[in-house]
Amino acid sequence: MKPRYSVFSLARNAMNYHKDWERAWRSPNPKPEYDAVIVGAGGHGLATAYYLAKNHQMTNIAVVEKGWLGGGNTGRNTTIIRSNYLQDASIAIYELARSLYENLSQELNFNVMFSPRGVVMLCQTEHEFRAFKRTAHANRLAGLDCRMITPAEVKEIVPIINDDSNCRYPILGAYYQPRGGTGRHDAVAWGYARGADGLGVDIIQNCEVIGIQRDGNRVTGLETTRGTIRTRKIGVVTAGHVSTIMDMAGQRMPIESQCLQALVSEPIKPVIDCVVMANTVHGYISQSDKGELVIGGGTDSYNNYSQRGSFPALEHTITALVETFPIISRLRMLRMWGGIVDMTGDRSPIIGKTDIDGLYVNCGWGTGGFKSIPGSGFVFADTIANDRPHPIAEPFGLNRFAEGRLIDESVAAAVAH
Amino acid sequence: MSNKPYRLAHGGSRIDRARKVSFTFDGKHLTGFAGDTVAAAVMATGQRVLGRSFKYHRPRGVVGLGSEEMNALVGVGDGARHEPNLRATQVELYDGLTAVSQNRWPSLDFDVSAINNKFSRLFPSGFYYKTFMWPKRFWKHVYEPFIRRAAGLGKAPVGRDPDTYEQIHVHCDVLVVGAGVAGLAAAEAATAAGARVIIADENPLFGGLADIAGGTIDGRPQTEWVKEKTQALAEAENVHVLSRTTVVGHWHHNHLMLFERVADHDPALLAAGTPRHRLWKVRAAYVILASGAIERPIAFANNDRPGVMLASAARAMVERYGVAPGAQGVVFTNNDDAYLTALTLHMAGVGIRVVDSRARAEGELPNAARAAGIDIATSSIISAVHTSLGGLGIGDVKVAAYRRGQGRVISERKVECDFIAMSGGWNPALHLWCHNGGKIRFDDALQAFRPDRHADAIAAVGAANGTFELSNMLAEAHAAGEKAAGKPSGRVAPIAEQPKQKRLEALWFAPATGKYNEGNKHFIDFQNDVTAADLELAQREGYESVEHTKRYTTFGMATDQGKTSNINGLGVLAEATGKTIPEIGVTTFRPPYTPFSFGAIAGTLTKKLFLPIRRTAVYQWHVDRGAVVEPVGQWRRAYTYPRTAEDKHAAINREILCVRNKVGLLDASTLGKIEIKGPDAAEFLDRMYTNTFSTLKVGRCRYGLMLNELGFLTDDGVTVRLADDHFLMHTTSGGADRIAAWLEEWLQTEWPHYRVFVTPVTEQWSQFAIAGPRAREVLAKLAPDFELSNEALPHMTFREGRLGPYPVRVYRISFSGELSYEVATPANLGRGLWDEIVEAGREFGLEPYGTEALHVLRAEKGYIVVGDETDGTTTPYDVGLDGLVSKKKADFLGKRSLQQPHLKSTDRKQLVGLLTEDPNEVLPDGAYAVKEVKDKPPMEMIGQVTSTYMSPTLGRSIAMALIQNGRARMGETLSFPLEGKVVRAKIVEPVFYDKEGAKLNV
Amino acid sequence: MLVVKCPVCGAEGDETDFHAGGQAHVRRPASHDPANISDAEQRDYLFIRHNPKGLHFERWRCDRGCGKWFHAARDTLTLEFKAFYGIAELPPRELMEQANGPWAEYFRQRLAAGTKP
Amino acid sequence: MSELHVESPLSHVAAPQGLAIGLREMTGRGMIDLRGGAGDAAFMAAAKDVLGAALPTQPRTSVSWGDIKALWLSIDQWLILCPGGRTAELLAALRTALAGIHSLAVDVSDMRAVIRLEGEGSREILMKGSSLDLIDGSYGPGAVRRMRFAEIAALLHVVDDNIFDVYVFRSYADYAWEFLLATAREPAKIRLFGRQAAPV
Ligand SMILES: Cc1cc2nc3c(=O)[nH]c(=O)nc-3n(C[C@H](O)[C@H](O)[C@H](O)COP(=O)(O)OP(=O)(O)OC[C@H]3O[C@@H](n4cnc5c(N)ncnc54)[C@H](O)[C@@H]3O)c2cc1C
Ligand SMILES: NC(=O)c1ccc[n+]([C@@H]2O[C@H](COP(=O)([O-])OP(=O)(O)OC[C@H]3O[C@@H](n4cnc5c(N)ncnc54)[C@H](O)[C@@H]3O)[C@@H](O)[C@H]2O)c1
Ligand SMILES: Cc1cc2nc3c(=O)[nH]c(=O)nc-3n(C[C@H](O)[C@H](O)[C@H](O)COP(=O)(O)O)c2cc1C
Ligand SMILES: [Zn+2]
Repeated sequence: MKPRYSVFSLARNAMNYHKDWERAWRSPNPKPEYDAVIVGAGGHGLATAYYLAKNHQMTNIAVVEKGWLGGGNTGRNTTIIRSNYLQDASIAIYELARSLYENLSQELNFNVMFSPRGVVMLCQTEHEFRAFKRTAHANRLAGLDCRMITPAEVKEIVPIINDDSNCRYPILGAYYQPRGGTGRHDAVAWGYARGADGLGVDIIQNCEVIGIQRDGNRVTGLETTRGTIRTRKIGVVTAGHVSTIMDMAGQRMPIESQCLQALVSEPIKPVIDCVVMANTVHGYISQSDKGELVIGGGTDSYNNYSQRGSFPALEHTITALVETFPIISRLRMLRMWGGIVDMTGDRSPIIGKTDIDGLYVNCGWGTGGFKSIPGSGFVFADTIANDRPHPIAEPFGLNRFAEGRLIDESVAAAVAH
Repeated sequence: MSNKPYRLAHGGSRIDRARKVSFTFDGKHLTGFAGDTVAAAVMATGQRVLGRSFKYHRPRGVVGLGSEEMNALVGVGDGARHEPNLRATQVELYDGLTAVSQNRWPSLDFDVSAINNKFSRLFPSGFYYKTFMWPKRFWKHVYEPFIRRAAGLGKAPVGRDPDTYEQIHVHCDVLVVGAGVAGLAAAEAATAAGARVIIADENPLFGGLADIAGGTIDGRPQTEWVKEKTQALAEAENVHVLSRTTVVGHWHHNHLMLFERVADHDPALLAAGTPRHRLWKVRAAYVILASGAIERPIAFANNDRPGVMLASAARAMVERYGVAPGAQGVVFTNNDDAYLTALTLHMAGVGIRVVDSRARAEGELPNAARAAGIDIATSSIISAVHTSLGGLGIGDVKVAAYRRGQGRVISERKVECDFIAMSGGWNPALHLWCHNGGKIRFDDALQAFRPDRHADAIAAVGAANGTFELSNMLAEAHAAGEKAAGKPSGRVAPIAEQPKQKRLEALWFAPATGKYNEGNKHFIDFQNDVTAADLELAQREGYESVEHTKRYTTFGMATDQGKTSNINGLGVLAEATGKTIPEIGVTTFRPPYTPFSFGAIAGTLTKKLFLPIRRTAVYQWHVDRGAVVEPVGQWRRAYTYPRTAEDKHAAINREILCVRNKVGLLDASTLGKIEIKGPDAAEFLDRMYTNTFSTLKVGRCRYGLMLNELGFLTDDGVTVRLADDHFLMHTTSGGADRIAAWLEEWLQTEWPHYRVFVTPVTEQWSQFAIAGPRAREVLAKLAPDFELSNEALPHMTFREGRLGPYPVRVYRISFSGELSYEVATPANLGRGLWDEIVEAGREFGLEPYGTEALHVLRAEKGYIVVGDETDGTTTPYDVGLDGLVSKKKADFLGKRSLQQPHLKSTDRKQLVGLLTEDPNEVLPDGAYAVKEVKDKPPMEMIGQVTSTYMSPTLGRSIAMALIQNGRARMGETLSFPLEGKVVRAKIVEPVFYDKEGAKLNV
Repeated sequence: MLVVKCPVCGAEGDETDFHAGGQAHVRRPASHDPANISDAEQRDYLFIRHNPKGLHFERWRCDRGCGKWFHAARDTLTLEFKAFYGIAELPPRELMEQANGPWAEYFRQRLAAGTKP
Repeated sequence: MSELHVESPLSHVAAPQGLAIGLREMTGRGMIDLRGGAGDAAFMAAAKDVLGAALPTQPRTSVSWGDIKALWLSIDQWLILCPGGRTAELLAALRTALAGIHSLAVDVSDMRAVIRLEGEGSREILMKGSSLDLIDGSYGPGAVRRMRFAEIAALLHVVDDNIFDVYVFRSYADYAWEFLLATAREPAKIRLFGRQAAPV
């Protein structure tokens, strides 16, 4: 177990000029064999490892990561957390995740800065309005705390919004989740890493998986850039890189990897105190605790592993947001970047077993899986430990594509952030 | 603040002493000269502090020369024209300019939050991850609001930006980034070789550092050479020169963004209507990166005090603006170049001495300094800085003996001074090189990264390439210009003379008086207050990857994006870990090079140009008639036409009853129309639609359903057979373009052997529905040249002819359940015909009706709307249209998917009608029925309302819904729990009006 | 932003003048033997996609130009286009030989089946 | 019933003021969308017979003779321009001549608005909305190109050196017009690659 972080430990260490802090996680060499290996130290992989150790007492396990932990999409997303999806299966997993976020800082003893400042999803067309009304009914009956709000309420929550009723896309109202919000993306990865490490999990960075070993239809180990690791359970959680790894095992995937971009403005004093999503015009915005506006939009339309997107995608978003929040016209873009997102055929994730024994997969979170990290790790750990899908994971199995049992959230006119 | 005037009596190549300019800084009225920057003009008054740092709110002065400035950030302009976070070193002075300092309260010189500095020991990097966790709700309600208020830099403007922005796309053979001597030489060569060249520089004047670099080119002072070359480029017909223009990013396939500040420096231009900023989207066949180099600070204790500047900035203050950084200064360096600063200041009459970390300083410049009588201390560093004026200035420093690699101070002495000009060497500005994946390598002689390989057609020259010797630089630039143009220029490379410089020595960290890190701060990232100790702490805590260190400490994440801090940070990390700098690695360079406005990114596409609104030919009539308009895709359609003192509901009811009892007129021009012709047209349509069109007779219409390959409904509409091999397809308004593209895609990619042409003609036609029992009478009055009787033109038929002088196509089709004709006429005639119909209909009680009445009318008839009754997961079976799905055809789009297990499953949601128990209760849109009503959620949902209206025809509410296994539950009563009540409704057939369709066939 | 070149009309332009249409050479089983398609085959056709890091083959449309569909070979890591070729064609032979993973397998089969490019 | 009332897409806009170039709507133009195979000899011959000259087969070009122009749109598509009064006659002749030949000829005269830009600097203004390289020499008189313009699809026809016709679908006419008004303002004029003041 790790020494606890607190204001007292801070004060104590300050006396000593912070020379005695312990490492947040070790830097172990891979052992020859583990009971299970998680591939990919993003939020989902680290959370899986944490819950495997914590809930299922599987501590002889490792997470292998080709780069630095948390450096994938977990380290480059716009951190929106909400659970007001339309389909029952989605509500179940995103709300599990959101409720775990509520206590995550305390659970991990690491401040992940979960900030339920509210998510406002604008209705800018009649169609969108209707779709959100439907979602609102569904969410209310599912027990979520969400509601439709009027344009006047939107203006009160987001004073900088363009409330001109003659503009191109006037605000007709919004769908509001008061306990949605944001979290500190890096801290989620670091908190789970520190938590898992404290429970004995080996987190092995700079260790890329380059092959999957099989004996018939069962996995027996991994080849990595740091040697071979034997194991009979492999959980692949590598987001945009999942196809290339599954190809190594001969498991074909319904995934395409595309670049999703985001950007931040220069920091300014607070102007927006919640998350606003404008799905019709493809833009969403929030303001971080440091003061930058954090902005995201849609993906480029072609496959891309370069982590660099095209300018027009972001331009489209900025144009929309300048119209929706006119004051940003005179603010400036500080930095833009891209992440490789894993898009499935129905834009919903895949969690569960594969055609190969001992090979499990958790991917397809695409543009919206930061919010689900705790819930996904929780149910995926259970799935791996018991070799059968957790009930909340079950609808998200790979078999749904052959059955036509799609979980299509786009029907609610929502983008999946 | 000192009252000393710092404006020198002479010098200042950029200022015009004859033209005084007044401006305000923090409300104080100040005067500068034309040509000044805000930084120069403020410094000339003796004011040192221009800003406060992000975290500790330490007072900060000007450090840099231009865009690399990280401390002196100001907000400029008022109200809706305010712009925060500008670098004072880049803001050009104009009359009436208002600048304010940022991130301080109540004032710049006295900032309450500076208390953070006192407690800084409690705030090492990442401290917030370790605390603020108890009590739990305090994060949202206490800690976070506090942090948010304290953070941020400048303030956002208020109100809508009154200025305009625009963009332009330009292709060129060669884009030269930077107009220093290297850029100019490259551009000259490329231009002479005949290439189409763009050369851009972020500064108002070309020349880069030439004016503060000394030496000659082709026998003339650098500045004269620069003037001549710039002049020639500006006059050439194959060159476009752009000043005040930053190349902000480099993307795939040599696509670059150039951010031009057209009018920021001159309000008169804005007033005349010039765009404020212009974004140039340049596609360059070849890019020459001549972006120069950025001087780096040295990490010594309290190196952030106001009065500590970069040596190049101190030199430029004197040379360009005639402003002395102080009265008595110390140049602290590890290289020869900074001696130029010592010489310049010395010549300007400012007291100066040099502290050089190297054991020997024997290049031409140090020797010249010695000869000029300047005191030089070699093997020395600055080990302490003592402040004066309550921390707002420097009083004295300690100079300590030093040997490379030495970790602590052994002997030191005090030296009085009021400023420090530091130089830790120069870093090539290779940001753009790296934006699109260029590789870099570490150069031991420069102790800096320099460009290495690049997959794109791009070359770096001059200081940007790590070439600092002037003649080499010019030769390299000249050659690159010719190579980029692909032709010889017929000219020779310029030849230069400049004092030779000796090698610098790495100096990443200067030891300090007293124990390291115990009270001293060696700043690496000034703006974000990241110190060397913070970087080391991150390493100790396991944040080993440089990317972890960056994120944990926020080093390199400020508004300067690490321009001056990056390499220094790597140097410190290398020394702390025993690794080399290349082993530590660099963090990722990302666009933009310097921040640029969102206004420029939106360009012209704001307000009514944001996204197009599509109008039909009759649009103005609807507006004049007071219609409430509704967006349908990009179209604007009339929703309803309220009369004075009538609300929307009353208007809609009136319109519906008018159609049911008399006759109504609808502008249906937005419906998609596609002509499809060819020998295989019928077979092709059989593939596209679920039902069969090859059996349709010429002159007749048929309603068709279209699925996507997943088996879900995507469109519907009526198709007419114009001739044996010729069809006209109608699509939904929203589907017009999508379906046309869809048809083309299948034709071209899957069935290229089909001989079919597809031509979308939506916009050629205005199309109006005349619907209601008296529709035929209205049409008859319009003098058709064809027969109108039910026999001659029965339901679902088509006729081409004339109404009076108007050529028309008439389709007898109905979406309202009433006798109805859709009349199409060429769009330029649309408004004319519409007016004629309105006129002719007057005596029959004809009124226009909008889209909402249309929707109610069709719902009364149980007709689906794709997008209302369907949601992208709905099959034709789900909505009860089994009859329209051919069982005979071997294949049509979506057919096979309909057999996937889940699409065949028996408990799918099916379309039903609903009648509420209380006829006045209208179920809300999207309300869900539950299996069993419970006291509180969750409740199991079994389906949802898809359309719901108060039907004036029936005098009660009606609804359609998709309900699990609904068709088998006819007569069952369902519960819809709403907020505060449960509405109960009976399942019925979804056709509420004229079930037999008698009204259609009259 | 990518520069795309339409092999049909020769027009070259920014990616915004074109439309990216996903993976190339997807076989639609229902066009061939609609009566005998397994659920798994239908799934593969609808959802399973080659998603290589590196050389990839895809469909594009000259959306704002001549309106025709065509094929392109592109590296998904560097984003360089390697070839543009007709909608009814196979890529140049050397590219088929360079392909990796599922693409290599696909082209091996296509070539073995004697399908002329 | 009274006379035919004709309204072009931009009949309601006022003559523009303060622009760097000439800008106006062109009306009364007949347009026929003609589909057929460029490789289909019978089709090409029949079209030539009716129109009086061969359809252009070189991508992005046009041919013009008398009061008729044929603009290349695709390998199997042309836009035939003629005086409005001749459209019906020409269309009928085409249909007769093309009977039995796989083809499609449709009157699309009302489908598009035509906006003319005239004067030096017109190219620069077009470049504010389109990413084409309009100054590389391949857009001389007669050149035709479909393109993305601002947020919409457009067809560009270079009529003469500094005369351009931009065709947009009629529902977008107001949008295109407004965009041109905004970008063609005199103070926003750019003289690309011309003589400039030197930043020294
Ligand atoms: C710009 C952007 C904005 C977003 N905004 C939001 C948002 O607002 N809200 C939201 O909920 N979601 C958002 N998302 C989505 C979210 O970031 C992701 O769904 C989520 O982070 C995925 O986490 P992960 O752990 O599955 O993947 P990642 O964090 O990507 O982790 C995968 C890891 O696998 C590693 N890996 C890959 N290949 C190998 C190999 N061969 N061997 C070993 N390791 C390997 C990678 O290096 C990486 O670290 C956004 C994404 C992006 C890109
Ligand atoms: N020997 C040395 O140590 C040393 C050190 C520094 C400077 N110098 C002198 O510096 C000069 C170097 O010449 P140079 O031409 O290579 O560099 P330069 O610094 O003179 O010119 C580069 C120009 O590019 C501009 N620029 C940089 N990035 C830009 C961008 N993204 N967009 C637009 N503009 C951008 C800069 O503001 C600058 O004006 C010579 O005069 C040389 O004598 C020498
Ligand atoms: C929520 C969020 C806020 C960010 N804020 C900043 C910031 O203030 N300054 C900055 O330089 N980068 C910021 N970044 C961007 C990161 O520097 C970085 O670009 C991003 O994590 C992607 O990594 P990469 O650029 O190294 O590939 C932020 C990123 C995220 C996800
Ligand atoms: Zn083309």
